[in-house]
Amino acid sequence: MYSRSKWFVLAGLLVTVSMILAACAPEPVVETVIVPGEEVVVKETVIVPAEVEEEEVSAEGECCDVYRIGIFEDPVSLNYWNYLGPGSSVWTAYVVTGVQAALYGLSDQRWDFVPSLAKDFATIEQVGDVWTVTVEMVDNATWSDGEVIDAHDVVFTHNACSDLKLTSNWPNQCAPLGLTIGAEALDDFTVQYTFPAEPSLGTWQAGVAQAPILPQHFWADTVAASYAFIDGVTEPEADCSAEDLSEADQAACDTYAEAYENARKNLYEADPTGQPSAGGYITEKWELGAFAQRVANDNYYFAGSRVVEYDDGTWMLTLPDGTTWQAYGDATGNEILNFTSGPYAPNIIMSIYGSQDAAFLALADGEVDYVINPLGLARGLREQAERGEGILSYTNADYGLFYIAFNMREYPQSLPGFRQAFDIVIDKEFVINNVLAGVVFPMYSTMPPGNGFWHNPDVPKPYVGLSREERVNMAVEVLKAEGWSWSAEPYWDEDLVDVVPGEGLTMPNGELMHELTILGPGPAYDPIRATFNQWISEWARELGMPVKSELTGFNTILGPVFVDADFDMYILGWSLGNVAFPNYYDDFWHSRNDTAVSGNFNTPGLNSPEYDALVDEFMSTGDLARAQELVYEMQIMLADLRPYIPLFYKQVTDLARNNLLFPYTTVLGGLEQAAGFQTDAQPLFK
Amino acid sequence: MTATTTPDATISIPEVPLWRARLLMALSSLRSSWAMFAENPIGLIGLGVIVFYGLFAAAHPILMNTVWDPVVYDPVNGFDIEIAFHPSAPSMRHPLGTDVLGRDVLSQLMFSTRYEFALGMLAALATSIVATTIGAISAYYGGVIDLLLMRLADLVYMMPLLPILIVLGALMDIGMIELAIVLGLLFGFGGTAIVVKSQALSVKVKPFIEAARIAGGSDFHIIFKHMVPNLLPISLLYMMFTVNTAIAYEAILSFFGLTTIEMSWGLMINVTQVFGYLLRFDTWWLLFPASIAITTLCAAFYLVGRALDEVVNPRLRRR
Amino acid sequence: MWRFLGQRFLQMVITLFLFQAATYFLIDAQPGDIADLLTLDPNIPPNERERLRAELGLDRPPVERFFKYIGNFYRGDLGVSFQEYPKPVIDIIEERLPRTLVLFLSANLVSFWVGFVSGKILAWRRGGWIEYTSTIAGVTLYTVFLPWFGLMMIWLFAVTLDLFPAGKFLSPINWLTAPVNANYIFIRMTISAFIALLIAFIGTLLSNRLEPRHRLGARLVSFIVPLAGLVYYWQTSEFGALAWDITSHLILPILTLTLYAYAGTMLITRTSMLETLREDFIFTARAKGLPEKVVRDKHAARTALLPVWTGLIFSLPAALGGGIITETIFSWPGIGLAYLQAAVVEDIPVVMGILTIIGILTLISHLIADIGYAFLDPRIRYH
Amino acid sequence: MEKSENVLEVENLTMHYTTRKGPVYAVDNVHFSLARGGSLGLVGESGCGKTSVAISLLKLLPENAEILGGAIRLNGTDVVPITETEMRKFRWKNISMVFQAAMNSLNPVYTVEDQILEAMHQHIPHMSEADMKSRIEGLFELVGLDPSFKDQYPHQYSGGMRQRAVIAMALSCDPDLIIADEPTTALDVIVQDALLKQIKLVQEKVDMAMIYISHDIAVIAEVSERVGVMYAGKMAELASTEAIFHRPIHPYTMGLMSSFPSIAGEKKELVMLPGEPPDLLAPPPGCRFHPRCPYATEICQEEEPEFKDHDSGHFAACWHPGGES
Repeated sequence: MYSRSKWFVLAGLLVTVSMILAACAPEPVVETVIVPGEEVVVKETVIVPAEVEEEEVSAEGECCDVYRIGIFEDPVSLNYWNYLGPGSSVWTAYVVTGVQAALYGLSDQRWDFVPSLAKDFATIEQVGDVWTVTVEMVDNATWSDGEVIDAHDVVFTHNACSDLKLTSNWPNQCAPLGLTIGAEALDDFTVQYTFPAEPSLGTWQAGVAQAPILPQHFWADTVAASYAFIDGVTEPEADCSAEDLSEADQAACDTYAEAYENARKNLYEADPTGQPSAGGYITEKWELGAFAQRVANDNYYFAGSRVVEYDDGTWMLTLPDGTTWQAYGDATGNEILNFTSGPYAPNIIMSIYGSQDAAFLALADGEVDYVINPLGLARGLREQAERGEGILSYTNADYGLFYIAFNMREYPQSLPGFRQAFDIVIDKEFVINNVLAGVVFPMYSTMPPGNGFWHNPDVPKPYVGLSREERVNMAVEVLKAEGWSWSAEPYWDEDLVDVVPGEGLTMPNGELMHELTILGPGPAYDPIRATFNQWISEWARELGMPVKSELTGFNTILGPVFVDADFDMYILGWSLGNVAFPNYYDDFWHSRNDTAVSGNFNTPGLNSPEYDALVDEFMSTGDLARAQELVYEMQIMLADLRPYIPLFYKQVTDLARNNLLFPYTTVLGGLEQAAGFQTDAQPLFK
Repeated sequence: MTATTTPDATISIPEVPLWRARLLMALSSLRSSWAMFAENPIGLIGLGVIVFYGLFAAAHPILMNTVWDPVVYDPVNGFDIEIAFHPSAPSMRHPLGTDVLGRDVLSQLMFSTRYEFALGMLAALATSIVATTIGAISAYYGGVIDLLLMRLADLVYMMPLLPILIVLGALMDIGMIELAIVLGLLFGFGGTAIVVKSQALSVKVKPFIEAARIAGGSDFHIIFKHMVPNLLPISLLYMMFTVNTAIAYEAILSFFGLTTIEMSWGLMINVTQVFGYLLRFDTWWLLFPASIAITTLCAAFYLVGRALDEVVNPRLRRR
Repeated sequence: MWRFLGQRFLQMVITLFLFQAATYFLIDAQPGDIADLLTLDPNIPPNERERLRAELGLDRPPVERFFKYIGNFYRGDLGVSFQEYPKPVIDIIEERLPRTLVLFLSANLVSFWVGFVSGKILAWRRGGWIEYTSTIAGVTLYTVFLPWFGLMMIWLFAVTLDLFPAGKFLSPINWLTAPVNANYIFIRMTISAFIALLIAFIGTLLSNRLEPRHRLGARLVSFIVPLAGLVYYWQTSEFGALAWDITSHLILPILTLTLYAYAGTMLITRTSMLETLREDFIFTARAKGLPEKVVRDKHAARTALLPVWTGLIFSLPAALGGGIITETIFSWPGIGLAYLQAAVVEDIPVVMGILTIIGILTLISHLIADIGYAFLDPRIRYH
Repeated sequence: MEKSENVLEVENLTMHYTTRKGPVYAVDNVHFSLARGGSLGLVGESGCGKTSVAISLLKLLPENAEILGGAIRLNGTDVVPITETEMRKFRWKNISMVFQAAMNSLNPVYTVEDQILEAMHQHIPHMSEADMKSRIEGLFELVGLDPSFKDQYPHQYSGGMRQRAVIAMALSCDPDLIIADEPTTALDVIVQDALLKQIKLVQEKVDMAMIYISHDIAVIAEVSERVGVMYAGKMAELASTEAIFHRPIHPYTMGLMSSFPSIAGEKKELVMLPGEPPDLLAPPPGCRFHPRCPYATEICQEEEPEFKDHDSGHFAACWHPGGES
């Protein structure tokens, strides 16, 4: 007993002493540099290191020249087939990235469409009623095991994807928009694709051209085994999606579905141990729950190649043998990017931490060099890390959209005035700057401003800067014009300096307005959206609208919104994915994708023929400039139709130790979106 | 004297109404129980802490209506615009500082207290009702009913509580009422029912039960009028343990972000975590007050439970 | 004995079935399913969602699915994870279970031993402020908000004093060239520790047969020899460094859990001891002129052990559940962490699988409790 | 150690319990002695201090009890001032005890043999294990138990067997004195009788002194040579059994005698003692029996009577011995 009480005294003393120490610790000098980027608001915080001590930099990693990255979850699987199939997760992506090869890719930072293993842009020809795309490949690229990457690998992967009807993300790789696309190896290094319709941005550039290529010599047996499952299985004549099938038809459909299911499962389950890589690193080891180890690929085709970009848009690649490829400009103006490809570190360890807190604690301790953080860095962690020595923070705009959506199938959400009144009274700037202390940024267009190429800077922002009085008055006007009326109109009381809420609001159809609910994540899941939700319903109530916030779990929102399309309003956010080709304009607002009709993602049920026409053209055009115009137009149209009212976008802050040199740090969505954050980053070892 | 006056005569005897007799008896047994309880300083400490939190909770609405400006001090929507940076350290204006979203921590702490009490009491009440009913019925009828109910109790007792709550929290909206009911059912059907039943068995063989049966009382009447009141002490004891467990589970679920309670101690810590202040000990006021409140209130109920145990359970009484 | 075991086994199977049914339908009754979550990607067409649902068997009626599930369960198939499709749930459990078991068995053994010893000493010297403060301290530890307590431990021992790693169960840097994986080491560690414990236990039992004056020495030997053997085995093993790496990561979570669980054992022991001390045979033992220590340890504590033992065994599965918190705080990739992650994304097969495992462990520990009780208490014999 | 004639001499023994309401003098100035091989019965109402005397003799006092004064000489050694460790050597070796609730005085988790062995290991360490075991068998036979029962657990014994086992245990270290505190209370009459006979037999065989405590004067009469009557923590009367039964001096003893049916079957008027035993927290002044005493006079209320010899070894503390005024 005595010793125990002594222990408590000791602990108490320690607590006190360390609190005093913590309180007295000197804070390092923080300097914020604003880098003027292309449309992208980027703040780069550079910490002037206060005499970086030698041992600080070397930390533990010196022994093996290891580039140590912190992640939060295990990959689902190292099997690339599974990764693009049901096993997709961002964490898997980090661990398997580079395993696959591709004919084309996107340029660093600017996301331009550029060749990877293709020698040049492809030629597109119309032959009769089909279109062919012929791609010539480089002939000296090899897999990590020394085998050449050739056209047969390309065709093998494409066929496996389409023949086995691979699921999840695969269809976009071999059959975008449901097209049947053929692939054929004309010779060892020439591939020809056959399209049933004119290739568009969505089907070619953002689709098949960037499809992964996997090594035939490694996967041939597995894929052959999968083919065996569907050998001789023919598609039933009956329409399997029909409601009432005859017993025979049902059996046929089941057999058919089962055969393909088994074929796919065989592929997804296959053991990827030893699979060769085409990228800078090969995934060598995966200790579940602890770490994944990647080792440098000596046969990496782009090792030592130089990438240069100019501010006129030029992208230039020089391979180690001196071959140069250039596009999008004449190489005039300033170099905005110039780096040489790695891999630099012989090993990468991706250390798996159970939580953000643990990972950043490890970063502060020097246990890892960099923490991949797709979830966004919490404020407290950032502040803390910025105070730590030897840590740099990089802030970038996020490619995401947080919004409030209206169920336009229901009255009165279907009324434009109603939605406009909401748009008017929602004072995003107030919530963001005053309540949330600027942790997020107000958003006006459905395209995040960070995506410079597609973002339309001219989307009108008519309500910015209005006072609360002006907002209420304007909203009242708009509603009145549409036929709404009050028994007691809301008004601004000068003496109270507050709004006197309206009462007895009658809708244009003469009925009293009924209660509406705004579904949204609770403060436990996302305090920012919860705060917005509460403010919005408060403002709506000031107008006399009986609106209430329902803060609930994410899973509870899913059902009414994405399955039953039975809700009034909701607040959620999207992570938008494809930077180069924003096909979400089709998914989210095209009338054919109405959730209530097709179970797709047009949750508000927007049904506008004008808008549909724009989207259709956008999806089928192969002309980038035209596509940009269309997206500009769609943004303006959506700002007027208001199926969503965009609320805010976030910024991603990445933290890394200052012994890590990234090829570039300005990138939409954060550092982990930079293609080269593994291969091209240089850890500076002692 | 005529025959009609006879009944009046018997009634006119000044007799204490039954309820008053019961009340008096209850009071006197309460007094002696209290004397026994008061012998135990541990129980008194626990009770003191509970009373403190009770006052703490009661003070919140008073403060909100007098000293505190609701715009600044509202526990859920408040925001102190005067302070440039949140979370701000404890100051005269905010004795326990403000949280990441600029809300007063003390106000949140006080506001949550009443919910913790309500949750604990509700869960305890549910447990008590369920357990007493099940225990009494099982003991009274015996046989197949007893067997079925007790197997069921064993099964529920086997349920790993926290994992079940976590999966329920993940799958559905769990607010305070739902949590109280789930906990009440799981506790009530499980361990508590088993304990109450064993007590009920000893009550069942008491002569007054037999007397009531001979007098022709219905089963319902006997169970609820005669057995249940005698099971209340043990039930009350287990209520105390339910209260502390309920509060602890709420805190853990809220900490994982699995409840939809608008403000609670667990949620305060959850917000701290979401904003990345969990491992930052320089902003201790975001983590410590709520954690200490959970710990002390749970401990207090547990201490009272233990002290009551000594009152209710004669084996433990000191000589 | 065999007949008893047979009956118990049958009972256990039935109870397990009921338990599975209860949890299955409880979870099934909840809205939404994984297919909604998985397909929350505009790139995945809606018919894909239906297809996925069919592939995962979610389109069948619940009762049918349940019986299929039970059927598969007895064939050793717990289904495949939704989230890590098509990874079998049993594989996930196999990977995670050793880590959780190592953590919890060691924490529980240590806390049981420490709690029992300190509880009995407290009860022996009851009265006064020591009793009150230690009871209050014990209760506070017992009801402490575990996440906070874990953080305090991290802060004190990992951050401030920098004695132990703050989280995870190994340091990757030490494992880059390791020819084996961590579970291999875990299992070897568990087995070797178990053998050492067994030797110590048998040694203790044997030492009881010796003359009293030799007992203490024999007991010391029976503890030191296996311990030295254990150290020697790992010292000379090529995996010694790896085992040490894991051990150093084990210390902090074990310490936390031990302190947390210890209070419970301490409080039960104390109550049980106080009851036992009133028994007449304690008075007899004293009257026999036995030294106080013998009266306390041999007579009081041995008899007081009975309820404590039951308490320990019953608390094991609960500890496994409570492990969710510890594993989260310490980034310990065990069953608890897997469970929490699976529950949040509604990976029902994994949730069900882990619940079933917890159920089985509960049943087994009840059985062990009963058998152990029979050994501890001669009044109980199973026929 | 030279053996004195008396195995036990108790002089002015005073012991009290500290309670929150004040001290309770459970044993107050008690004085008696016991010759080697002799037997003494202590009798009195419950709460009169019989058991307190017993536990004082063994110095097995609860935490709140304390011996305030007097001497307890075991074989001539005063054990009152000695330490606990030294006292331990006396227990069982010199003075052993058979308890009130013998049913529960065996530990349920050890075999009976183990529990006897344990005491022997403690006190006669030089004896070999085999000798000990054969001694136990002998003791079992002595108390009328089948020796084959020795390695069974207490719960496998019947009540009477358990009591015999406890007696065997008490005899195991060959003590000079055994205190038997209500050893037969919980048993049925037939077993009681058999056991009493056995005890008497054993006592004669092994030649040891015995203190027999009971509220049942009939039992006492059967087994003891001398009888001490206790009242409210004090020894009221102490004399040979014969004298106590036929010539009681103290009015309390007189009352006590008449409240039990005579064994001899003589027709005597059964007189119940009026009143309640006194509250030991606030004992009445003077003679503690005076509020219930039919012969009480003024002096009884004021002054405490001396415990003195009235007739060659017939001690009593009374102002009005034999009811004389």
